[in-house]
Amino acid sequence: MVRFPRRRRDRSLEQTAADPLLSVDRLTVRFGGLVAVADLDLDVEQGAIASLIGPNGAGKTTAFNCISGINRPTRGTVRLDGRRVARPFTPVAFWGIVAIGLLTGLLVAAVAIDIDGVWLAVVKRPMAAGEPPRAATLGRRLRSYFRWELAVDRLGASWRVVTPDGREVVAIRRSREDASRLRDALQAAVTARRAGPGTVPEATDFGDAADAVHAVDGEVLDRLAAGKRAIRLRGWTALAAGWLVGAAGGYAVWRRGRRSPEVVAAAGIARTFQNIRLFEGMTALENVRVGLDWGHRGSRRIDDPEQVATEILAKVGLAGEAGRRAGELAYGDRRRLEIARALATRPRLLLLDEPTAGMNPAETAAVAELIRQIRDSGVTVLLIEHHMQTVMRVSDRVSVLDHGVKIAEGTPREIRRDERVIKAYLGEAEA
Amino acid sequence: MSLALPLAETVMSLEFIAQQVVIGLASGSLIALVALGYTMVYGVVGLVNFAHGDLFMLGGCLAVTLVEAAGPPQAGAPAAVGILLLVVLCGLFCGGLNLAVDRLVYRPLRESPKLAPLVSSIGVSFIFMNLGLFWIGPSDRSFPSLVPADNLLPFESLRFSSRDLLVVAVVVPLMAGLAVLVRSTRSGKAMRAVAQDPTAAALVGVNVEKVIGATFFLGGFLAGAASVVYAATITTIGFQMGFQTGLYAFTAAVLGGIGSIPGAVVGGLVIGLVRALGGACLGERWAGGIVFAVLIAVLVFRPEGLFGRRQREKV
Amino acid sequence: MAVPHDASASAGRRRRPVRWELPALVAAAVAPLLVPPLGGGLGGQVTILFIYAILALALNVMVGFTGILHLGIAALFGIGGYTAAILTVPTLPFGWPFAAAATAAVAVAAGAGLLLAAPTLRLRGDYLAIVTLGFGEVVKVALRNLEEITGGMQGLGPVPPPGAALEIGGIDLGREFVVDPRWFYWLALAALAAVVSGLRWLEGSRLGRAMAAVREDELAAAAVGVPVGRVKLAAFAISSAIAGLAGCLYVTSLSTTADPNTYDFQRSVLMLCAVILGGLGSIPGTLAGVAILVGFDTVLAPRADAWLQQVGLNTTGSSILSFSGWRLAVFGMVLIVMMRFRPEGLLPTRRGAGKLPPAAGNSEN
Amino acid sequence: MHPRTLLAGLVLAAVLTGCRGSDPGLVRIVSSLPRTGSARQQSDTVVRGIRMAIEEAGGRAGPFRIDYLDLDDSTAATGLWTSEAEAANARAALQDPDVVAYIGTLNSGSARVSMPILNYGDLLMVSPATTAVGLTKPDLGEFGEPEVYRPTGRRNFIRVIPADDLQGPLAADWAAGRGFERVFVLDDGDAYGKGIADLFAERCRELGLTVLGQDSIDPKAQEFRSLMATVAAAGPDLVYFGGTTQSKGGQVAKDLAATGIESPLLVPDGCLEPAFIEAAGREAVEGRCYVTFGGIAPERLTGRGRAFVERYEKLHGEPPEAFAVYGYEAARVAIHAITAAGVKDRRAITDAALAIRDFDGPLGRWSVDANGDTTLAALTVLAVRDGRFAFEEQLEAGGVDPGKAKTVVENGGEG
Repeated sequence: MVRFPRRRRDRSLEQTAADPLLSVDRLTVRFGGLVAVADLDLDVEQGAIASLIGPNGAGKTTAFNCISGINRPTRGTVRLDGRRVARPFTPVAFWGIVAIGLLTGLLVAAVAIDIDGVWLAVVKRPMAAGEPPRAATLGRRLRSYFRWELAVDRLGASWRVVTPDGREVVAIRRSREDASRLRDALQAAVTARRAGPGTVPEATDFGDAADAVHAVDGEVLDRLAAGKRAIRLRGWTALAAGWLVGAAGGYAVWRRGRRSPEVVAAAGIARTFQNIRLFEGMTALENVRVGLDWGHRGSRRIDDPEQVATEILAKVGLAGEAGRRAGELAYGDRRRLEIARALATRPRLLLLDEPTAGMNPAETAAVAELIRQIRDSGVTVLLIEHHMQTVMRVSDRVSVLDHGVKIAEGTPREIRRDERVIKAYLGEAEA
Repeated sequence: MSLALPLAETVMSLEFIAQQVVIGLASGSLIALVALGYTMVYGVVGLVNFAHGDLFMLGGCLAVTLVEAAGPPQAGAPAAVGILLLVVLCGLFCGGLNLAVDRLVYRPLRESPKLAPLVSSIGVSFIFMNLGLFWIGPSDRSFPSLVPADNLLPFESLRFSSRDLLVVAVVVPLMAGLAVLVRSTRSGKAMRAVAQDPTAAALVGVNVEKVIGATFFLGGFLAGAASVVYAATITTIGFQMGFQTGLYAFTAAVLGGIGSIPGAVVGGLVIGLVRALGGACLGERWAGGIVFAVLIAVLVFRPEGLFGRRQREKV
Repeated sequence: MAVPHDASASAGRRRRPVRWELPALVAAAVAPLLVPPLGGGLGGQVTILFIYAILALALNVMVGFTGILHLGIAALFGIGGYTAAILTVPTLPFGWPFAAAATAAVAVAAGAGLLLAAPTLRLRGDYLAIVTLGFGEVVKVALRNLEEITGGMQGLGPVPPPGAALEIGGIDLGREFVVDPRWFYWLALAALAAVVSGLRWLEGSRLGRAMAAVREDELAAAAVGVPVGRVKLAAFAISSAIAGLAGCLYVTSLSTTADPNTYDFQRSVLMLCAVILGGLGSIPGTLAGVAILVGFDTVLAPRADAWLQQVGLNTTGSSILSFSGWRLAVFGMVLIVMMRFRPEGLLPTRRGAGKLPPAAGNSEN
Repeated sequence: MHPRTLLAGLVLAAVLTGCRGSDPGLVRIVSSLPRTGSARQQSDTVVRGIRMAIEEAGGRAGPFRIDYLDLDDSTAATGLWTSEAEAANARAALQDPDVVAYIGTLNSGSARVSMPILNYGDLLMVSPATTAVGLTKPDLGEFGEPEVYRPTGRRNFIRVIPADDLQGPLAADWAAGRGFERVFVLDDGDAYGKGIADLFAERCRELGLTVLGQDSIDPKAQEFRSLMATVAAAGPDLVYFGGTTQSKGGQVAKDLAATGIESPLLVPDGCLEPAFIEAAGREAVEGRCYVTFGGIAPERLTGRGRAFVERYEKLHGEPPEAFAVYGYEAARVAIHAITAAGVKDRRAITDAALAIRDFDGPLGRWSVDANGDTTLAALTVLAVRDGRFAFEEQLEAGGVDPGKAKTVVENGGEG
């Protein structure tokens, strides 16, 4: 017998043998008006084989889907080892969401402050003026943009005094010197406007550009003066709004993945599916490798994963099929491969959804034996099964579901005798 | 230069906003008409019919060909009759084409993975585009102005032209008719049943393939009708116009909740408004970008759309 | 089924020495020395072919490896190209050397890919496809509208050739790259070879298996602990990085970014056609798909059209009588016919996994 | 394996597509123009002009036979030029040792692609239609232009059509002359369209006209009603659109009319083709649309030009469109340069072309200036009447604008 790769034994395993490994508390699932599962309480002891039975549509698979994170329950909790199975809101998640918000905010702000204009002011204008921007001058130019200081741009043969984003032309001059002089004078006028109405400089302060400054409409000067506040307001508002939207979006996405199957799998719960879901295009060995690679991510690295994967395949009796594509395997082999893949994740709890469905008696018996072996290797098993003989033979405890409600729970022997169970289920099943 | 400052003041004016709203609603209701085709087909077969926008384009091609064949338009009542006739003819043409494509291309793929028909529909879209290219040539074609662009309102700065009226006159009855059809008739009920659960519908005796065919036909008919209205109001047809219209319409359908008919209508109107107002505020060229920003935001916060149901995978 | 399925044999198979890559690489590398036209106009076209092959491989990481229908790959191609152009054109102050600009292009494209992926991680397959498409449109609009940065409709140019102003042994390398197309041919070939070997490695790696698992069954993959979101992010990053590399090579070989419409939906779909025709997930298939489709589009059709006009069959230049007039229909037919009759493509992967994923399997519940 | 077969096939295809050896008695002139789509009408007349020039020269230039190759820089699917095709054409021309002259392109954007490539090979490039200022004129285009198109530092580009620094401002002069006061400027964001619109707007401001606003359209959008509402709100008495038929010039005209804007529309020569009227619909432009053209209208040509027009009409049964004579002139320049150089050497031929002075052509007597531009400076304004472009007015740079004219003359004087 190949030794099955066991997960590191942690303290909780030994000290809390009495506490249930899995405890489901008041689990309720509604689909629209239909109540699929109602107030289900379910405990599975460490090292046991528990079974969930019930007629078709009783809500067994829905309960499974909730435990394994595929469906979100309407209400109720699922605990593994007394801890809720959900991605904790770690500092990493927090800062990630903050960062996403910041990134979104920056993007929105880039649109709002007109990143194109910033580029013009910071990169292209100095380039055209023959002073290629350097890191040292970058900050200064940015500040000047946010102060909404006028600039001089060339277009065609003329020089223009423009807003820093180059979008509004205040004046046009034939030579660069003229334009620069006018810019300085206009800037002084604008700054004075900003300071308040009483501080308008004397016309003479503008020197020979005085006429030109006075030719500029007062309204225009006011608008230019207000530009500084406007651009800052726009920038900060956009940053804040973008941050809010981005962070909210990041949180929404994070929340949606909070109890996703991968989180559950990483916590140590593996499952199989009623309608087999293998990676059909990949070989049997690769199927198992995926489980080994990613399952239960807390554990140590495996030295020779290829070897371990082969051993797991051998354990379920698929040693000879390692190189075959999963889609080509015989039906029974496919079921067993799914179990092997689940086992490869080194789970603490294995959920098996009708593992013997469609099998002949010999195969069924072999699977029952396999389930016991799995239990013996230290993995707790929760089983959904229709084949009563198997259930009664392997289970330590059985819970019975009918119309989403748990109607009975106990040892196989107790269940066999339970009136309600017989009425609801066993009677017709064994008839 | 996205916005020279003198315009900033005009943007503020109420009339200007009202004008943009009128434009947005007019183009939005056209988008809604096309979006209905997406949403109905998606509701029934779960296919994002990529070729829908180009089907719309082919409708426009037929309209321009028919009008040119019919000769110069006359004013007044004959124009209205002509447009009605065009709506019906182009609708039938697009509906029939859509149905034929479904039978030829999508039907054999019903059992395939869901992306297979989607990829096929991209293929159909390209073939349609090529057809359009051969049909009307690579450059834009002018559609004779059947409806005058005169202002029906007594204002200077707020225009509601006969063309806008045409949009209302065609879109509203069509949508009302569709609503009645889906709510109250036998085939409408069958359609809704198939959208709910095709297997169950088949079990209770609904001819699923027939319903799917009818859906494709109806969706196509609406696209054809929309194309005539589009041609008469915008008066330009180009072989690449289907792509963008299709994208807007799809966005509208997703926004409203794909599969939901009222959703598509509301989505279309919202997209039209967002496009017009957003374009007016941030500059015409950003209008397309704004629409997709809306799409992403909807998908992040409410993937099922405004009116949609949450989709659940069967495990 | 009499094939021996011994596990170690299967394990060994992945590490087997490359079978066709090396001879093909050698043949392609010496071809310009033996075939004169490759030193002429054809050489330039084959170079473009190599670059598109890199782009198609990038798309293959998404559609083929991970099963995400990505309809906006051209946008990432464009982002890579524009980044490289901004950093190298003489009209801007940066003037980075080619290698540095290429690295930056790859990094920026990867970042953009992550930005696209972040909000879409948990979307259904068909929605995701539309979002990628929308992303492509937004990028195109942005490239067009950020006129100061991207040059608007005129694009950025002229992008200097690799090794501009670099003289080795008296040879002006920049001039050589422009005058003799073989230099670029070899550069693109080397990049292609590097991408192919990188993807080969990825295929057999832990991440590669996770991508395959996500493609096969997203839900089952999640149920065995594959962090689907992160795997998708990785796929987006890798794919975008490769697309960025292709974009950088493209603008450098063209000497301009061309106008933003170069990076539109049609380019994305052309790449998708190539990948689907060749076989989803299959590297040789993708290369064959590009050779056939892009070869038709950029090499064969223009020549055939010129020939038709010369022999007087199509004197009026009617598009119905020209091959390139039919290109859209050809792409469309390829998609439809392949989906219907051979979804695994011409050269399917050995895994035979070249089908589309069962769509949309997903975690939106 | 398949890929190897493929490779073999590729190699075979390469061999078949053929490598011709160089022939010492032959020179080849290539043209690179959009030969599909709506620009085909324009490029057809250019190609006819080129063919006529070669024919007139008896198919010979000095000691060489002339072979002419008509390359396409557009794709059929969109009917627009593509960088990929233009770069491929330039490379192919460079690689073919027989090619000594490259006539093209129709669009300024595509010239930007091929100019730096051809410059490396010193191959003479003569443009019949590109008018963007940055291609040749220092200090008028973007930063770094035009040096960036001359990586070797040598010149190889000549154009026979006046640049936009003539067309844009002169159009503004015309508008001022007609008494327009409030203009709204639109453009398509392209090198050509935005460039000319900026120049137009600048000159308008200089002349004291009010520029109410300036906005770029999205040439991929289908309609501009929302934008036109903005324009209407501004209340202009003239709308200028810097763009081409291919960048939705027709739709702009149409939406303008549909929004009830009464003011006329002024467009540059990119819209000077019947396709523009077709796209706009006659009623939208009839009598209210003016087109400027940086050259001389065919019906106003005299002397050699008259002869060309007549011969063209005889050969092709229709009057030439505006660009035909420029194609003709471009080919004549190439043939003249080859003859003057007398050797099959690209540098020598290029230098011969750059040295052209007092060239007697159909457009008049002109020289190549220091930048490679023509010294001709005429602007024709046409109006749409009866669904056709009808001559409206001809402006000479000197007459209207002393400032501008001085610049032009200075440039010319240097050469």
